[in-house]
Amino acid sequence: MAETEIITYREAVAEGIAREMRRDPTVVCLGEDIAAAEGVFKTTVGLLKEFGPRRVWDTPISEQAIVGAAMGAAMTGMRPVAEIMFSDFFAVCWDYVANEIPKARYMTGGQVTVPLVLRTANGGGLGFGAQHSQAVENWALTIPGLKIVAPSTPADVIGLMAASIRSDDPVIFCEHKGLFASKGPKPPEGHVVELGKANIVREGSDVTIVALAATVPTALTAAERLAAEGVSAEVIDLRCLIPMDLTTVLTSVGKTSRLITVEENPHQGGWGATLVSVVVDEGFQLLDAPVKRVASENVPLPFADTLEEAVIPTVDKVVAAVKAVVNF
Amino acid sequence: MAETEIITYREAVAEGIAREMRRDPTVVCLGEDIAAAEGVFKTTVGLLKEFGPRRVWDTPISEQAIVGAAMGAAMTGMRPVAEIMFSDFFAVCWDYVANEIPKARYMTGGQVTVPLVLRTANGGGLGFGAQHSQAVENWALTIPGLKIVAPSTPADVIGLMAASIRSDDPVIFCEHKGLFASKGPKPPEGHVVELGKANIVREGSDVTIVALAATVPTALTAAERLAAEGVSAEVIDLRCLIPMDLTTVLTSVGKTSRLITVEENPHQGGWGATLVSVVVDEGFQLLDAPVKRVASENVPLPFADTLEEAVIPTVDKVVAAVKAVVNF
Amino acid sequence: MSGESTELLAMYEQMAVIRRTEKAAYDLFLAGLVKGTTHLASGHEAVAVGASFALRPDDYVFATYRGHHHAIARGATPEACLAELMQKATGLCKGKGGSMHLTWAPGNMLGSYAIVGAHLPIAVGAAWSAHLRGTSQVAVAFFGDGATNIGAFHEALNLASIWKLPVIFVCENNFYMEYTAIGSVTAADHPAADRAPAYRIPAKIIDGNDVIVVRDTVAEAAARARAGEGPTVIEAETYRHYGHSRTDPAKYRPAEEVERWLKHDPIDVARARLEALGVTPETIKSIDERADAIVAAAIDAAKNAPAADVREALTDVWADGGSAWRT
Amino acid sequence: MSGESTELLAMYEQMAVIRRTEKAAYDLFLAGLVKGTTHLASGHEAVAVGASFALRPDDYVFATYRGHHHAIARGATPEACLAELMQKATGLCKGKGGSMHLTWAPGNMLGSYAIVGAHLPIAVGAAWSAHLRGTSQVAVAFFGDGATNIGAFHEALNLASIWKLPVIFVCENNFYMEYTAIGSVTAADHPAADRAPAYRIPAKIIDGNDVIVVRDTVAEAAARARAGEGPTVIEAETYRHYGHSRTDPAKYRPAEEVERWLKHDPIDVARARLEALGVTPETIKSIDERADAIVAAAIDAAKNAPAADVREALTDVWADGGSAWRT
Ligand SMILES: Cc1ncc(C[n+]2csc(CCOP(=O)(O)OP(=O)(O)O)c2C)c(N)n1
Ligand SMILES: Cc1ncc(C[n+]2csc(CCOP(=O)(O)OP(=O)(O)O)c2C)c(N)n1
Ligand SMILES: [Mg+2]
Ligand SMILES: [Mg+2]
Repeated sequence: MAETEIITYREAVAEGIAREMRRDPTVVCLGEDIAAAEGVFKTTVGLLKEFGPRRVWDTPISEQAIVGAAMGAAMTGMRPVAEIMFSDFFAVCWDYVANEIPKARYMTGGQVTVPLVLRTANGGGLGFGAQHSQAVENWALTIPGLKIVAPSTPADVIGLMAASIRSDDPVIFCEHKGLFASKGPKPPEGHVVELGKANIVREGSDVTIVALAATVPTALTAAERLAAEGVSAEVIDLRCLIPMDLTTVLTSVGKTSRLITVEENPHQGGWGATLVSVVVDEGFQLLDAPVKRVASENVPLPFADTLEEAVIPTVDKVVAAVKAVVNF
Repeated sequence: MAETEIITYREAVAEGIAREMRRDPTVVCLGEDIAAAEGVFKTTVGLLKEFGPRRVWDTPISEQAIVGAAMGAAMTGMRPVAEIMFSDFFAVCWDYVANEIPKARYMTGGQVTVPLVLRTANGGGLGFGAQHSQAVENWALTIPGLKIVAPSTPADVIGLMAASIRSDDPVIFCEHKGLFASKGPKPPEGHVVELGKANIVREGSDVTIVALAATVPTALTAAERLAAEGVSAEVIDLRCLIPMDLTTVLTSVGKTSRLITVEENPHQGGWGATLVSVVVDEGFQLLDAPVKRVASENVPLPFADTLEEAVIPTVDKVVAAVKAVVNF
Repeated sequence: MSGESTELLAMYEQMAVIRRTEKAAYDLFLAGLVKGTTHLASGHEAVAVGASFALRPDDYVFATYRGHHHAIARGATPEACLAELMQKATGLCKGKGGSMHLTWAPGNMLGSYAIVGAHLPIAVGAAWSAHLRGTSQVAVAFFGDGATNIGAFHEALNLASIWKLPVIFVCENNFYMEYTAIGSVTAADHPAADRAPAYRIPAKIIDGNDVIVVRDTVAEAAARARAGEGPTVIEAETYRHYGHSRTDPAKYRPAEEVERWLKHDPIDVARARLEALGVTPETIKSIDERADAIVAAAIDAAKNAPAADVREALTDVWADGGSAWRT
Repeated sequence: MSGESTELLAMYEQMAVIRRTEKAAYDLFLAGLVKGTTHLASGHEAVAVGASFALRPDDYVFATYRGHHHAIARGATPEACLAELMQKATGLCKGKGGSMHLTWAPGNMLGSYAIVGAHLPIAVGAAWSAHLRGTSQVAVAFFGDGATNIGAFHEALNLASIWKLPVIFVCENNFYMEYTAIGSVTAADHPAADRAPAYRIPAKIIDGNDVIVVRDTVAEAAARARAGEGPTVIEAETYRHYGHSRTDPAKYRPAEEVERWLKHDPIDVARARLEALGVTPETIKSIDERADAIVAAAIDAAKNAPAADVREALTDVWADGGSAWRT
């Protein structure tokens, strides 16, 4: 049965794109090595074969041209899905992400829309070093006008990809490198996950743990360990940074009175900070303990596994943080 | 007398650079229109004349080359001071700011240092629209490995410029466009303000207001208005985002039990979020009320004055936020 | 009148309207009614108008912060442009864009971009889209000489060339960036045209102050583009009559050079051509007067229009019209 | 032996050491002892070694993520390189950089950069610094064919040219980016050399697999640079023996092409030249054996070295050695 078919997160990316390309002829893909080579992470497997070279385009190493062209196409009737191979490379086309795409609609008083998706392999944990391992969803968070999506399961990859491609707003779609090999059920055709709806992936009563992308499994493992020690953690998969589902978070904190965020971003400027700042404003009276953020250390990402592990969030760090607030 | 001489913030920039150029022959400047034209904001007046074309260089419109060249020079014995005309343009050279300059030392295990200053005209309030008005110190905050400086007075411009140019670490130096015309005492020769030392610009007991650059005068005006209504606000000029002087902030909150941040950054991903998240972790018990962030709205910056004012922090908004937490 | 005279007269009128609109913008800036900044295109009129007359209404145009002339040439009214500069609700962008971001989507004038060079790849994308949709539309990017030294220029030209896209890169070479001469920072005599061969793109250097030359050159490039032959670079030499922005007196330009260019005013060039075609001074005068009237009325209307609606500060971020960032 | 034979023999030895180090890296990767990723330079040895022999020890070298050969050519030991790949405390960068970021500051090999094209402006900056300090040092940026389509390439070449800086741009053209042929996405036959004229920079296309040709071409460019005559572009044609990275089998390359290039192995070319100069097969064999021994010892030493110190995770952000972000 379709419902029980298992698919990898990696395969889900290509599947999610393919489903939308079948539905909508204006969806086109472009990026480096995405067509003939089917993506360096094999996340575009089958697309060239199914849709041909007029819909799947290999580009030169010209990220500004890739993203700029996607923008121009989006303004004129297409729905481009552009790949930025590693999210670190957003830095070489940041002007488009920060200054052009998110501002075009506003600056023109609503005259133009920019319906595009910028997909990227995001995050660390694979020993790719400082320039190929960053989790940069927080860069995008500094820029009003972008929707920011970061799925944690194959089903969400497909459902959120559908919503992202159908969105008339620009979407930054972060595919986590550390999750590519992970598996899960393949959702049925037509599966769409609305942007801005967090997912309570585990219910609990003592503490709320908010996680995103690769930190979701980390948080879930921590929650299991904590359960064994009698601590009941509720785990929220935020799914999107923008729109940020603060209703779900505040409701959960209303129940647990304690909050932990688990972010791969560096602590300085990480997304959890924004979330926490809203909770301590609007939900101040709900809180019974300090709020802790388990984030990456404020250093570039080191190459060696042991060092990288010392820098990014781990199950141990989440468990320790939860214990600190639960025992407060 | 030197002590009572008055100088504009704009003049202080050139003065601060000139003082260091006199001290240290390895200090060189580069940027667009900085030499012969003396800067589009007139912040490099007199430099070409005093130091000549081997130390003050006009460049093409090539921000990647400007900042990349500054980095290469910094790695090889010089102390470049590069100008990025408007801070929005960091987006076109973001790779250098995010991926190269701040990571070089770490990735090489300490083999190289990158002592440079990237100066820029930052911030809004002047009706320059969405691509020339952003306060982007929070972009830099997402990147470990950068010191981030944003002075609010002419004396601090000079003192922090000295510390920045002498720093062996890379510094992002944000000169606020809205402050260029403001005036203050010219500090004596040799004036240096250590990086990472916040300044308590007004003492108070009811609430701590943390501000930066152009939001410092906003906060001070609000504090005056509040004083008239019997509310005693302590105003902290953070001066630097990195190093962030959390000792001063936490000490102040220990006294006032209430905290407000005033940021020009958009609320999503603004610097105040990081600061607040530390306070609600380490200073949770100090707080008697919700923490509020007066930040820019999460929209691009509009052109029209009235709209821009609706988007960025104002005295009214600060007063309202303070009242809300004081009356909590 | 011949067809050519009629068209030239229409171009002349548009140039006259632009010239007067720019003058109005300048005066209103001095009067404190236009705020922020402006980058006036007086002197550049022939580039916008000549190109516009060579294009189809559904072709795409992308301009820089110095883009008033392109907005008007593509059909935006002087009134809506001035209203935008004056922060009025009736402005082209409701007062949210300002001088640097004039946009007139009904004329497929898809924006004025204030980050130098940024719109070149965007125009390439519009051309790619036209190619994909099979519409035979063309995209034109107008940019300054200074933009030829930024990375986006390089990436855009290469991509346009390898994909053979229907895009025309029109450099308005006015010999200066802000206050610095382009020659002093560029390793090429003709910053755009001399680089085109590096991308296998044909290039022409033309008198950007002769509206007929501009029209014909753009028409030829558009024909190539529509025939699937790919991009063209046009370097149109021109000169700005005002300084770079606001009230810059442009002291960095040699007096002799300024004088020479003022003598080669695109409006004078067009007038001379009209006269050569036998159009009478009276006819031209009547056009001048009509332009005067149009712009005078535009100034009045813009002045009297309601101020930008402050509630608009929180609209138009998303396609749903709003700006909600949370749920 | 003649001076030329002696030097060629020394170059041969260095190439042999690099080849064996790359083989070791590959084997150790398969064995799970090298993690993350590697981009091996087998086949590119002549570019690094030829250039290095043409340069002064105080000249600056900047490389890409495919940079093992440049580190070794500038004096980093195979042991320190392999130790870095194996995440050892004795690694060139203490295990913090990895394969993509090999750096050997004592040899002024100032880094391997993993963002394509990023180091070109940085090398220009080092050359600017040399010029300012009056040291007559030269900076060399090695980069791939794929880097010629990114904006930083354009900006770097223009700046280097207008400031007449002592920088040499050496393109290691191996005809492929990752898995895509450079020709399919580049509007130039010779992606670096054909663009050089757009910046008024002289260019040479050379056999990058002939170490003597590389040495002589770089020597000439360095002499020009030191004489204040500015930058040079050198496009060195070469070929990688492995795939792009890790265990990529490089199936996208035609078998005939691979075969042709493997027959034009830079080590074979050097050996043939040595033999032509009268160097005996025995002498060459002894060099091969020495290279074997050096790399075997390096592998051993690297394997036995202590693992990277986890405390190093929080050092080296700031010049004071630490990573404190708050006061
Ligand atoms: C990336 C970037 N760098 C710098 C600027 C500031 N700036 C605005 S206009 C300008 C000069 C542009 O010159 P040119 O391209 O010749 O156009 P012109 O103004 O002459 O029409 C500069 C440097 C900018 N807007 N964007
Ligand atoms: C800006 C940027 N875009 C994409 C990549 C991913 N990437 C790494 S190597 C590579 C191919 C580079 O090809 P080339 O310059 O020819 O060098 P080679 O690997 O052949 O030595 C790509 C696309 C990158 N590292 N940086
Ligand atoms: Mg110009
Ligand atoms: Mg290559």
